[in-house]
Amino acid sequence: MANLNVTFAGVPFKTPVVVASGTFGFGREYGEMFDLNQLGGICVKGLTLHPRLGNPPPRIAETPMGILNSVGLQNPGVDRFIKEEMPFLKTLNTNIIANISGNTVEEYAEMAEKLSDAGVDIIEVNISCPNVKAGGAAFGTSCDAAASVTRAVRRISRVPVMVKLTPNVTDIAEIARAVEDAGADALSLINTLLGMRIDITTRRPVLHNNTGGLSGPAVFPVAVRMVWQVRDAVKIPICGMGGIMTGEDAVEMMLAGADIVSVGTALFQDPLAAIRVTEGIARYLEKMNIENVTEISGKVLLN
Amino acid sequence: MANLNVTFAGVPFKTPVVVASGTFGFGREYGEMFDLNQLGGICVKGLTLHPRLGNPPPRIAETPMGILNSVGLQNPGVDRFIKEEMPFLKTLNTNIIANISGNTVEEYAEMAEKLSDAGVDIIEVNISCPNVKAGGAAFGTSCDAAASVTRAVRRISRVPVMVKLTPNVTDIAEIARAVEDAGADALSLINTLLGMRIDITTRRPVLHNNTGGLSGPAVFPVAVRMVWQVRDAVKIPICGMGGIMTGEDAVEMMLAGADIVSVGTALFQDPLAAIRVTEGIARYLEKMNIENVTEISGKVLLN
Amino acid sequence: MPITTLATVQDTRMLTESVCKMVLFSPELARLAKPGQFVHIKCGGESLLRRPISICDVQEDTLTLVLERKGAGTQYLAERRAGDTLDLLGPLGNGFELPDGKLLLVGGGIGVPPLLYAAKRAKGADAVLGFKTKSAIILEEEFQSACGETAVVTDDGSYRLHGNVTVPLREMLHRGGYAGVLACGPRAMLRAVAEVCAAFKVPCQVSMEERMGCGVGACLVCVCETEKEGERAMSRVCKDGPVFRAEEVCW
Amino acid sequence: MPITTLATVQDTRMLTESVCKMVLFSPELARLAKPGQFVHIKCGGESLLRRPISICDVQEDTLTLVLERKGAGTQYLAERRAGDTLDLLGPLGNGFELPDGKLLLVGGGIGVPPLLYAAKRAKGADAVLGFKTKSAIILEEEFQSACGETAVVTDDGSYRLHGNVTVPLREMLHRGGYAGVLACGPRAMLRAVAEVCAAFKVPCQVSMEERMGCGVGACLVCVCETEKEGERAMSRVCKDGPVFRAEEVCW
Ligand SMILES: Cc1cc2nc3c(=O)[nH]c(=O)nc-3n(C[C@H](O)[C@H](O)[C@H](O)COP(=O)(O)OP(=O)(O)OC[C@H]3O[C@@H](n4cnc5c(N)ncnc54)[C@H](O)[C@@H]3O)c2cc1C
Ligand SMILES: Cc1cc2nc3c(=O)[nH]c(=O)nc-3n(C[C@H](O)[C@H](O)[C@H](O)COP(=O)(O)OP(=O)(O)OC[C@H]3O[C@@H](n4cnc5c(N)ncnc54)[C@H](O)[C@@H]3O)c2cc1C
Ligand SMILES: Cc1cc2nc3c(=O)[nH]c(=O)nc-3n(C[C@H](O)[C@H](O)[C@H](O)COP(=O)(O)O)c2cc1C
Ligand SMILES: Cc1cc2nc3c(=O)[nH]c(=O)nc-3n(C[C@H](O)[C@H](O)[C@H](O)COP(=O)(O)O)c2cc1C
Ligand code: FES
Ligand code: FES
Repeated sequence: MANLNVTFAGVPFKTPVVVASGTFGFGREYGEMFDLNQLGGICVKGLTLHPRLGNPPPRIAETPMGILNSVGLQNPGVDRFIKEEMPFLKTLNTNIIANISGNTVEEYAEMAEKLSDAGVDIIEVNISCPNVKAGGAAFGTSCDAAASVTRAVRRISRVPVMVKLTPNVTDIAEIARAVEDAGADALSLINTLLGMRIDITTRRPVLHNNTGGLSGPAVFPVAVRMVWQVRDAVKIPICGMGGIMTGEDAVEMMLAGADIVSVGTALFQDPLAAIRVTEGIARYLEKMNIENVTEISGKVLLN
Repeated sequence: MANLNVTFAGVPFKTPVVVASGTFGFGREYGEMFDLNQLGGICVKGLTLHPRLGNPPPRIAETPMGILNSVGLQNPGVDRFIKEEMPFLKTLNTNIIANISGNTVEEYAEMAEKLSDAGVDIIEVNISCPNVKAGGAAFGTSCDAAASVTRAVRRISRVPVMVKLTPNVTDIAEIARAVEDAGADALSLINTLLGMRIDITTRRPVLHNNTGGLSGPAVFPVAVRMVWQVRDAVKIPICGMGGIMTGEDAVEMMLAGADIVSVGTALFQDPLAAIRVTEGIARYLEKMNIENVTEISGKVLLN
Repeated sequence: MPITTLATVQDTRMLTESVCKMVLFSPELARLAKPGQFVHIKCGGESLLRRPISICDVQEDTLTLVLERKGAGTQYLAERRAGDTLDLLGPLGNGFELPDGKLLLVGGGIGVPPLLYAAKRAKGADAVLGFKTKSAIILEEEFQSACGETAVVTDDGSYRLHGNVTVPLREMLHRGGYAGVLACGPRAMLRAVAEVCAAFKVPCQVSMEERMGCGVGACLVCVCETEKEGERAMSRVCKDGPVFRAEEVCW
Repeated sequence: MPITTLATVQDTRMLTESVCKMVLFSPELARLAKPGQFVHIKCGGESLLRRPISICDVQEDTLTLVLERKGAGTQYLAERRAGDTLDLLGPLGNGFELPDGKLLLVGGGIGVPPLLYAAKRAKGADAVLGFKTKSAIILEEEFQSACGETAVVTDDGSYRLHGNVTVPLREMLHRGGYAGVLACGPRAMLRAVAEVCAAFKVPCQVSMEERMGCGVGACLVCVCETEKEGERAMSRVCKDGPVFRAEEVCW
């Protein structure tokens, strides 16, 4: 059996497979369907300083091999998360990654302060949510803004800080470098690509929010390319995601440069997708006679 | 029977459906399979000032509901195009759109000069090819560069100038505005999204060029969103493309803001796709009791 | 606790031109399923998302679904034949509460099917079923044998009563004797039913529809705005619903 | 002039564990197809691109294809059964030139099938067929009846001659009497065959493979570098090929 252990931003992961923020809630629901301790980590639903109701429905639309979502960061707020969800999450033997979004740099910092002693293993700084007006992607599309959020969170946080990048930019490597220089311990990418669907009978956008974030297999080749570009640009470790459905996809993402991977949309098709992806990686390593999963990260052979 | 005529940038189109540059060669091959005069227009393979051999193969990879290509602008050069291809194309009763790429602003201008009297109906300025080092996308990702190419071509061209935008940017509306201000008569979008696939057995990228341009249904929701954003930002007409497979898709793109549409990748699945798309649009108009196809452009009802 | 399972299609039949009845062999789901719950079905390799379909009936080892062909997903389902297998995730959702006493079931169109299983499990039930037109009527006989009284209305008056479900609903509530109303159908109908029930002070449960992702309550895409004890919330149709107390829904 | 047509599967059979033979009813294609040409096949709704497969044989109203299960597309094809229909675009490509006189056909692995139709149309042919191992051998009997002499080699010597196709090729060319060599197989084999033929000054045609988009010559994704009268070109495998004169290919 191949060794799936990875140390990522100083945190030991049993497997390189985590579940993506916003697709797994706070873990309870899928916890009824499989043993959460089989996961490398759980990235919880995006948190904000204050509770949010999110956008009105419909919040999802299907696209060719993809989905658009416009949840808009519905969440109970960081305080209730710490009080109501962390006790359960702390009982698990897997890494907990808190995903945070703020309207201002100060909000990000305040959340990082609150979460630092709450028992989470990593803080993921979401500067890439396409579904909220203030904050979110606005921070992710400018090097300066991305760097200042990173700096503020890094200064306060007592756990490793991972910054989540948006694919809706001209040059993702440039943003990655700015975030690395500002002290990020790791990067995650990609968040969703901004998209739109229109119902031609009613002439209305399918999503109440008009636009939404594209995820799923459709974005996979874009995600692989971006992970590869970012791998080339920075030294800090990368959590790669975007359309991973199988162990083969995960291996491809790792060859491109990811140290660990996240599985999101795939869960909607198969609730056990993250486990199947983990098994698929292990099978690949065995077939190729590779002992440690860490040996494949970034090992694409360019033409 | 609904009226499919559209006047686009001053040029009359029999139907709003044209075939996308690079997917239709110079028309001869598909001309063996159907009557080219059924098309609204033919956008020919991207031309450069001098002949180009393009990139080594493999130049195509399949992705979930998409393809990556890295042809790299293989073409005989603008002079041979005018000499060898235009005589045939001029015999057709459909609009001919010449797609041009340059290494410098001067090259774009020189090509526009040569093409202005060659009998083409529109010049499409490609500032968005992801598969070449010099030129191409470099011009399409900066407002200044995009504007200066547009200005140079507009000054010289004696036919309408349509500028083709790349989706690989943070803010496509900003580029669209810059190009409109610089005098473009029309816009076309989207070109391909940069992507990558890796063969996990050989560890090599599937494409010899390592990365390539993503097209096909996978990108459709991104294309619809961008057409909608650009429609909101400029007054000049838009040729919408990216993943259109059916008449319904074309209608959706037009509701988002396209005046005419282009069909590319769909041809690889069905050589008659452009005709089927045209028929599908007509069927929709009849079903909805709409007399002129021009009535639906930009008529999405926002939520 | 939801499970994923492969169920074998035992039988399919078109009830109308576009509505298909499908019997699936799945002992586990048949054992677990409660009225008002649904299954989330994978529709081949071309649709990324599963499709939610209510459980219409349960019999020993089988589940009956009744579904309307609308887009690609339900088209795929309607094309399945005996012997094919389907990948189901379920049973999902809270289902109806079945209080002691006689219930009044109000269904509209493709919202009718889940009420059949409720009728069978209830301690007595009457039904009001509404359809667009005569050719759209489904399951009438099944309700007639499961219920005391079954009123059928059509929008165009092409069969039985003319008009909408609230007419017989009012009459029957007026007569009285119902412990509650369970309703499933288009949103506008549910709202109207809720208003009538409120006027008659009869507890009403409504089964809501929303586009879904995960189906299990994790992704928050399927929400319905609710208000309970003064607190507004975006409740999950797949997990907190699909059945809600009518008075808690923000219409 | 290529056409798109729906062909009905008449018969399928596995020739080895992973190679499938398929007979398709398609009178138009059977009439049009020449040896060395191929068809571009739609592989269900999940694969956007068609898959190129050589025409292995033509008989009255049917086309025979022999294909190896590799990825999703060929897997889909191998799962078709009699009565299913396939969407074909073809016949595509230039095909082999068949000069007057006896030909020597050299095939490797899954490159063997298209040579069968050439053998049948040629004015006399011998064949050299190479396979990895005994269990991978296909179409041996068919070649034996269509050709004068059929030499079979296996990489591992598990059947007939041990080694690679160039060994019998050299011997047979040494004996002489061939108007030309037609070869199809892995690139490395084609190159070796081309070298041997050049040494013997026998004209050699090779059938090349490349990933394809349109299949008809319009998209320029399927190129092979060639040189003709000093001019280098990126020739289209789908339209200018798949068959090229060996000396024109830039190996
Ligand atoms: C809890 C619940 C129970 C249901 N029970 C039944 C039933 O018993 N019988 C029946 O015929 N239908 C039922 N529906 C509606 C059914 O789910 C939709 O008709 C179906 O998802 C449409 O899929 P499609 O691919 O045919 O249509 P498309 O329009 O192509 O679907 C596109 C996307 O929108 C979603 N969608 C479209 N319409 C609806 C809708 N009305 N509700 C939810 N999602 C939708 C689809 O799931 C898919 O993700 C139920 C819906 C819910 C929420
Ligand atoms: C002119 C020509 C004739 C051919 N004739 C035959 C034949 O008679 N029998 C047979 O078994 N195979 C033949 N092949 C190879 C066959 O086309 C590929 O094995 C097949 O396309 C693989 O598809 P897949 O979905 O199974 O594999 P995947 O690897 O999943 O395919 C992914 C993509 O790569 C392309 N691809 C992968 N391998 C090849 C390849 N070797 N050549 C071209 N494209 C490839 C596919 O078409 C698809 O677009 C021929 C190829 C060409 C170019
Ligand atoms: C329904 C849904 C909700 C999401 N919510 C969040 C979120 O709250 N915070 C965040 O950083 N990303 C969020 N994402 C993005 C995912 O974490 C992930 O980056 C993206 O979906 C790409 O991965 P996938 O294709 O595997 O889903 C969400 C995605 C989906 C589909
Ligand atoms: C094989 C191929 C070659 C292309 N070559 C060109 C080109 O030369 N010039 C250009 O402007 N766009 C080129 N494109 C982009 C298309 O014109 C179009 O913008 C894109 O493919 C999106 O549309 P589609 O999804 O309908 O294919 C090419 C696309 C493909 C698939
Ligand atoms: S569908 Fe995911 S929470 Fe309801
Ligand atoms: S596949 Fe398009 S040119 Fe050959």
